[in-house]
Amino acid sequence: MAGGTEAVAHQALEMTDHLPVLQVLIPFIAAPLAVFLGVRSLAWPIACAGAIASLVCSVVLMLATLDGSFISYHLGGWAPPYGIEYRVDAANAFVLLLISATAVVVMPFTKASVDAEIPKKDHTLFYACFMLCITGLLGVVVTGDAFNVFVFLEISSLSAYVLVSQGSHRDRRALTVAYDYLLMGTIGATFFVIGIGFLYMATGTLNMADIADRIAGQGDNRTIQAAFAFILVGMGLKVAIYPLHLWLPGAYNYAPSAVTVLLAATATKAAIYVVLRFTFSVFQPEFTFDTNVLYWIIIPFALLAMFAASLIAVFQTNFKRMLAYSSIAQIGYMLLGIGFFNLSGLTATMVHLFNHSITKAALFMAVGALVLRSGSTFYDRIRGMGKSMPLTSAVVVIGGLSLIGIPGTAGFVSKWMLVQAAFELGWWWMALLIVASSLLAVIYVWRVLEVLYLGDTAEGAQHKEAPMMMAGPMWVAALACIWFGFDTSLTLEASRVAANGLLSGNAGMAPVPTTAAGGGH
Amino acid sequence: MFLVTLIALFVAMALVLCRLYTGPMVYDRILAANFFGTAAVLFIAVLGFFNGRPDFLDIALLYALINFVGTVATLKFFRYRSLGDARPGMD
Amino acid sequence: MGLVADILSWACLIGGSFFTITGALGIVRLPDFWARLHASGVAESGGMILIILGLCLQAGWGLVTVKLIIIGIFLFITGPTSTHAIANAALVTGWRPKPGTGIEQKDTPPFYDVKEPTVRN
Amino acid sequence: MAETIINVVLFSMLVLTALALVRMERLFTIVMLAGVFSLLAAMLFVTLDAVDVAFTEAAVGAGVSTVLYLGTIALTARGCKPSVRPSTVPLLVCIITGAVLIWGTLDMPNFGDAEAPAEVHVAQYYLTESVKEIDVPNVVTSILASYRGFDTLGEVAVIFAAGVGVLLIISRMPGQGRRKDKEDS
Amino acid sequence: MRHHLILRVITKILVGPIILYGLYVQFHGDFSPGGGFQAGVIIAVAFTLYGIVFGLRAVYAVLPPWVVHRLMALGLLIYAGVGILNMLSGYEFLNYGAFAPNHPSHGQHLGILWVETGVGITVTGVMIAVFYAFAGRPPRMGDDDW
Amino acid sequence: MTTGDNELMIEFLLGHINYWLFVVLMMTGLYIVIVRGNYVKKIVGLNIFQTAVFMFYISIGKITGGTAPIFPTDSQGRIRPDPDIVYSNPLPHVLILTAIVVGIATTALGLALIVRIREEYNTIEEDDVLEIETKLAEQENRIHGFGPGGGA
Repeated sequence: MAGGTEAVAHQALEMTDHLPVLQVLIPFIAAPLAVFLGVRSLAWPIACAGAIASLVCSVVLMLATLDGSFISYHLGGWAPPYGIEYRVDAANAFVLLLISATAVVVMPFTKASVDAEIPKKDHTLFYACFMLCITGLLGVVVTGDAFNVFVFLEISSLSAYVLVSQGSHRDRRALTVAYDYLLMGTIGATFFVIGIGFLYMATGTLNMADIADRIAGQGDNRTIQAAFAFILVGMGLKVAIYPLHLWLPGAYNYAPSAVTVLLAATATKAAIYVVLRFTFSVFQPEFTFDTNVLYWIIIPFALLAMFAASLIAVFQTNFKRMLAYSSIAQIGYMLLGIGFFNLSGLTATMVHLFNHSITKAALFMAVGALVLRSGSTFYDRIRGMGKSMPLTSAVVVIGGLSLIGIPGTAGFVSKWMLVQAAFELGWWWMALLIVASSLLAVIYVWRVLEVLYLGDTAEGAQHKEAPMMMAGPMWVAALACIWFGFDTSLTLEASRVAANGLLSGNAGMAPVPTTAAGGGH
Repeated sequence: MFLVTLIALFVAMALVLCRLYTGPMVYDRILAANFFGTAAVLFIAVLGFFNGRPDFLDIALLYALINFVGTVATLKFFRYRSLGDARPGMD
Repeated sequence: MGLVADILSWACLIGGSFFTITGALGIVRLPDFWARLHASGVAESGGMILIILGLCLQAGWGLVTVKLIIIGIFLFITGPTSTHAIANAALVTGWRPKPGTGIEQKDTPPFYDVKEPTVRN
Repeated sequence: MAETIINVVLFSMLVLTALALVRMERLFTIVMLAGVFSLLAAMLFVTLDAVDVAFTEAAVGAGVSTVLYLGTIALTARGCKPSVRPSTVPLLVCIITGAVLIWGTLDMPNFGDAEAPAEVHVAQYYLTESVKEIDVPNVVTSILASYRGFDTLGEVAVIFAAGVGVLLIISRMPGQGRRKDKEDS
Repeated sequence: MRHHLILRVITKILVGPIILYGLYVQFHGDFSPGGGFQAGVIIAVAFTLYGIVFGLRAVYAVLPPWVVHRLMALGLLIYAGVGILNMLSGYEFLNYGAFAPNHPSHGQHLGILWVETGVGITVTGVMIAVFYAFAGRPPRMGDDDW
Repeated sequence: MTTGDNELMIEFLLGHINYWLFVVLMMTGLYIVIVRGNYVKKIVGLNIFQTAVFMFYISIGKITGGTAPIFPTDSQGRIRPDPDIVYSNPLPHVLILTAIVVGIATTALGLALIVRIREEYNTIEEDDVLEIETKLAEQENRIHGFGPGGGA
């Protein structure tokens, strides 16, 4: 066993063995370091350095896990299930890459938007919170311990509440939406904790792989089923599954632009990853209970989200709020992929996780630039800005097309996968529904484009193009949308490996790691 | 014997809770809460002996401390309407 | 030690329990705030000291007794201080015990929960 | 048996306090009852052998929270409006959630069962091996700081995040705060 | 609280012992209930008491806000720093065995001590900072709201 | 039903009544959170909800006849294990210590937000705030055109 007597003959670890923990640790340390130094001009460089280092780690991890193997890291040197384990397989590595890459891309944008929206005095603390939020999301994704998920989820959620409330410098409603977000997020987290308590009661362990092992032997156990329900609802609150989405539009709308970008691109994605992980790796529906239950619970909610949220988005007059509702709708697609419960469906979910993330990052950054120049995101305030801000508006066009799923953009790839998955099941009507909801997307995207390009410029408006610090990251994200629309090898490959790992249930979380970085255990 | 004391403390706590629920004056409630705190300290102390692990008296000590600070904070709250510096003209 | 200490400690514990219950009864049954204050003050100190003393006798010499004594001293200081603080706060906000009747009177009771018609925010 | 009685009595007090809380309208009373609630909870933790948790709950629930609540009330308002909203839907939500929870408890092992899965697997390892591996009498400390030390690091980060957050939200003086204050007095 | 002579005297008497008790809880946590978090709260409570009775200005003189902010971060850095030290000597993050390779349980003791110190410092800092933030804000309630 | 069944039933009831009482407490807390319009009271309800969950966790770890998981030591501070003593499960205690800390962090943040809300809206009642926000949204709708879901 770990520690104890064998530690005398401890085999020294290389720095590369520490990658899973460094991934989380570097941005983690950036936060207190910035506060401790207390120098305002250093806060952003520190945060930037943390994000970049984290990205490097995640790229290496992704490359290491693309062959379907996984890396296990024993924190504190205690072998799981006694200690906390970090376990990286293709699925987490993919989401890790997504989060850290988004963090790096939005960093310059954050600098520009924070300078404009947050009082100077608060910058150090703001960046500390920003880094804590990213740390929490990375920690949620990388860990293989059920309770550790809760702890890091709360790190990211608490800092997210604070970050959202910082929108109060522009609009006081940021405070009440932050409060609602806090209330619902905490209820969700508490539900999640109840679920983990039930799981612990039934299995006596907290390590996910170990739980999966022990659940498989239990068969029909009401405690485990209740645990699944609570974890699903708790996470559903964080994901903003349609009827539980109430916090999301307000939070996205009133948060500072940089925060909206971060939340939209990463926070819900990490939560969806947790749902995936628990549904497939921990509970393994085919062992625990009838998979039909999944069909009948998840698919209706997914469809509801796709149509209801899209419909609401169509009628919005506020660009940012429209995008928020569209996010809820897109979460519906991801859920649909989970509900299909086959390889293509899960691959579609994973790809859409990535594609939607970059699409929304580009769009929300564009919104941030529009806010910077026009002061508001209402359609009548941004009318005609396609002429004065061509770069930004072009990003909106690309992002919008990707949102609809026009061939040649990233959004097309994931929707195509989803339709394919539907056909594999023989549900051609489902494919029709997917196309139908995409038509709704056409409408709401068209409304924005119409306003931007065809409307007259608002009277007296003297708009300049967005500053480079904003336009640069925006274009990186927009080009990524196009790039991943044509070159699908990386995303599809990674997603397929990830989905395979998830679907193979117990095999994906086998107790014996292939590449152990745990010393001589 | 410890059980008798525990029961007595329980009865006392229950009675005090009645006062806490009914009021009527705010100060009645503070008084009841304060008394309840003291009873809780004694309860923990006696419970340690009852269970044969009397070395957990730290908790009782902490209760006593917290109870005192809580009461002082309450006093300050009512007397000066703020936990920080008293407002000018209030002293 | 032995039997004598045991008997003494039991006596202390029973006495302490008696005082505590009496105080609690007083808090519930006495007619007005100042009388309740009195009941609580007496019971808090008297009951507390006796129970702690009884426990000390049970524990014999050691760290436990030292801790008990510390708790006793602490409660002995803070209990009356708290009572004083409460009384003072009540007095300062305008409550006065009326001599003779034992029932306080004030035209506009500021802190009644039940009688206040509307709660403003 | 005595333990069961103590548990049940503490429970009934807890439930009574919670129910009393539902209908209270003066914030100060609510805060005080919340303090009493956590004091009772802490006593229950002691009877359930969780002394460390009792210690923390007393410090946090009865101490820190009370001071924070008082600070908030001093800055906001003293009472709350009686609720006028319909309470059927919330009641229904609560009842459904509670029903699922109770349904889930039906397959649980009995309270205090030493053979329950929760007691025999990982926990048993901690109780038997921590003497050798860590050699600290308080098993809770050894798990907290070493076996699950990373959770504790996360916990400290949460607290740090809360500190940073509170500073971000309310440490800056509101523009006209001081001036208005002078007008008041 | 200029008029509360009794409270002022009692507070002056008690603050020292409370901090002492906090340190006891901090460093005796291996043997009895308690540890960094509880100790941090107790020490913060001592300062809170002092602040409540003597006013914020008095407690600022003892512990200025900027020191408190540094404390918040310092504790976290100490905790993470322990883990990084372990990493640098070729062990896993937070494997305290690295402190005494030949006698792991000694290393564990040392590690737990430092880690708990970190927790205590951060918690003290945060609790005091939060108290400062709440108490330092001028109340904006009119008198008729009372 | 035989007497054996009856005994089992009673054992089952006694063994589960604890859990059910926790559920009652949890739901009381949740009810306060959902139904009450006062922001501070919502936070209090949230605390009760969480505390009830903590109690549930701790009760998972309790073993009948067990004692707190702290080993006895001799005068030198060395551990003297006693095989006769049964210790309760320490793991839920650790988890709940963490959860309590998370709970107080959330409470502090929520209260700070309430202070700011009161400064901006001059009320801490959700209904009043909603009213103000509905007015704001209507105003915006008048200026910028209609959008459903606007406001809150």
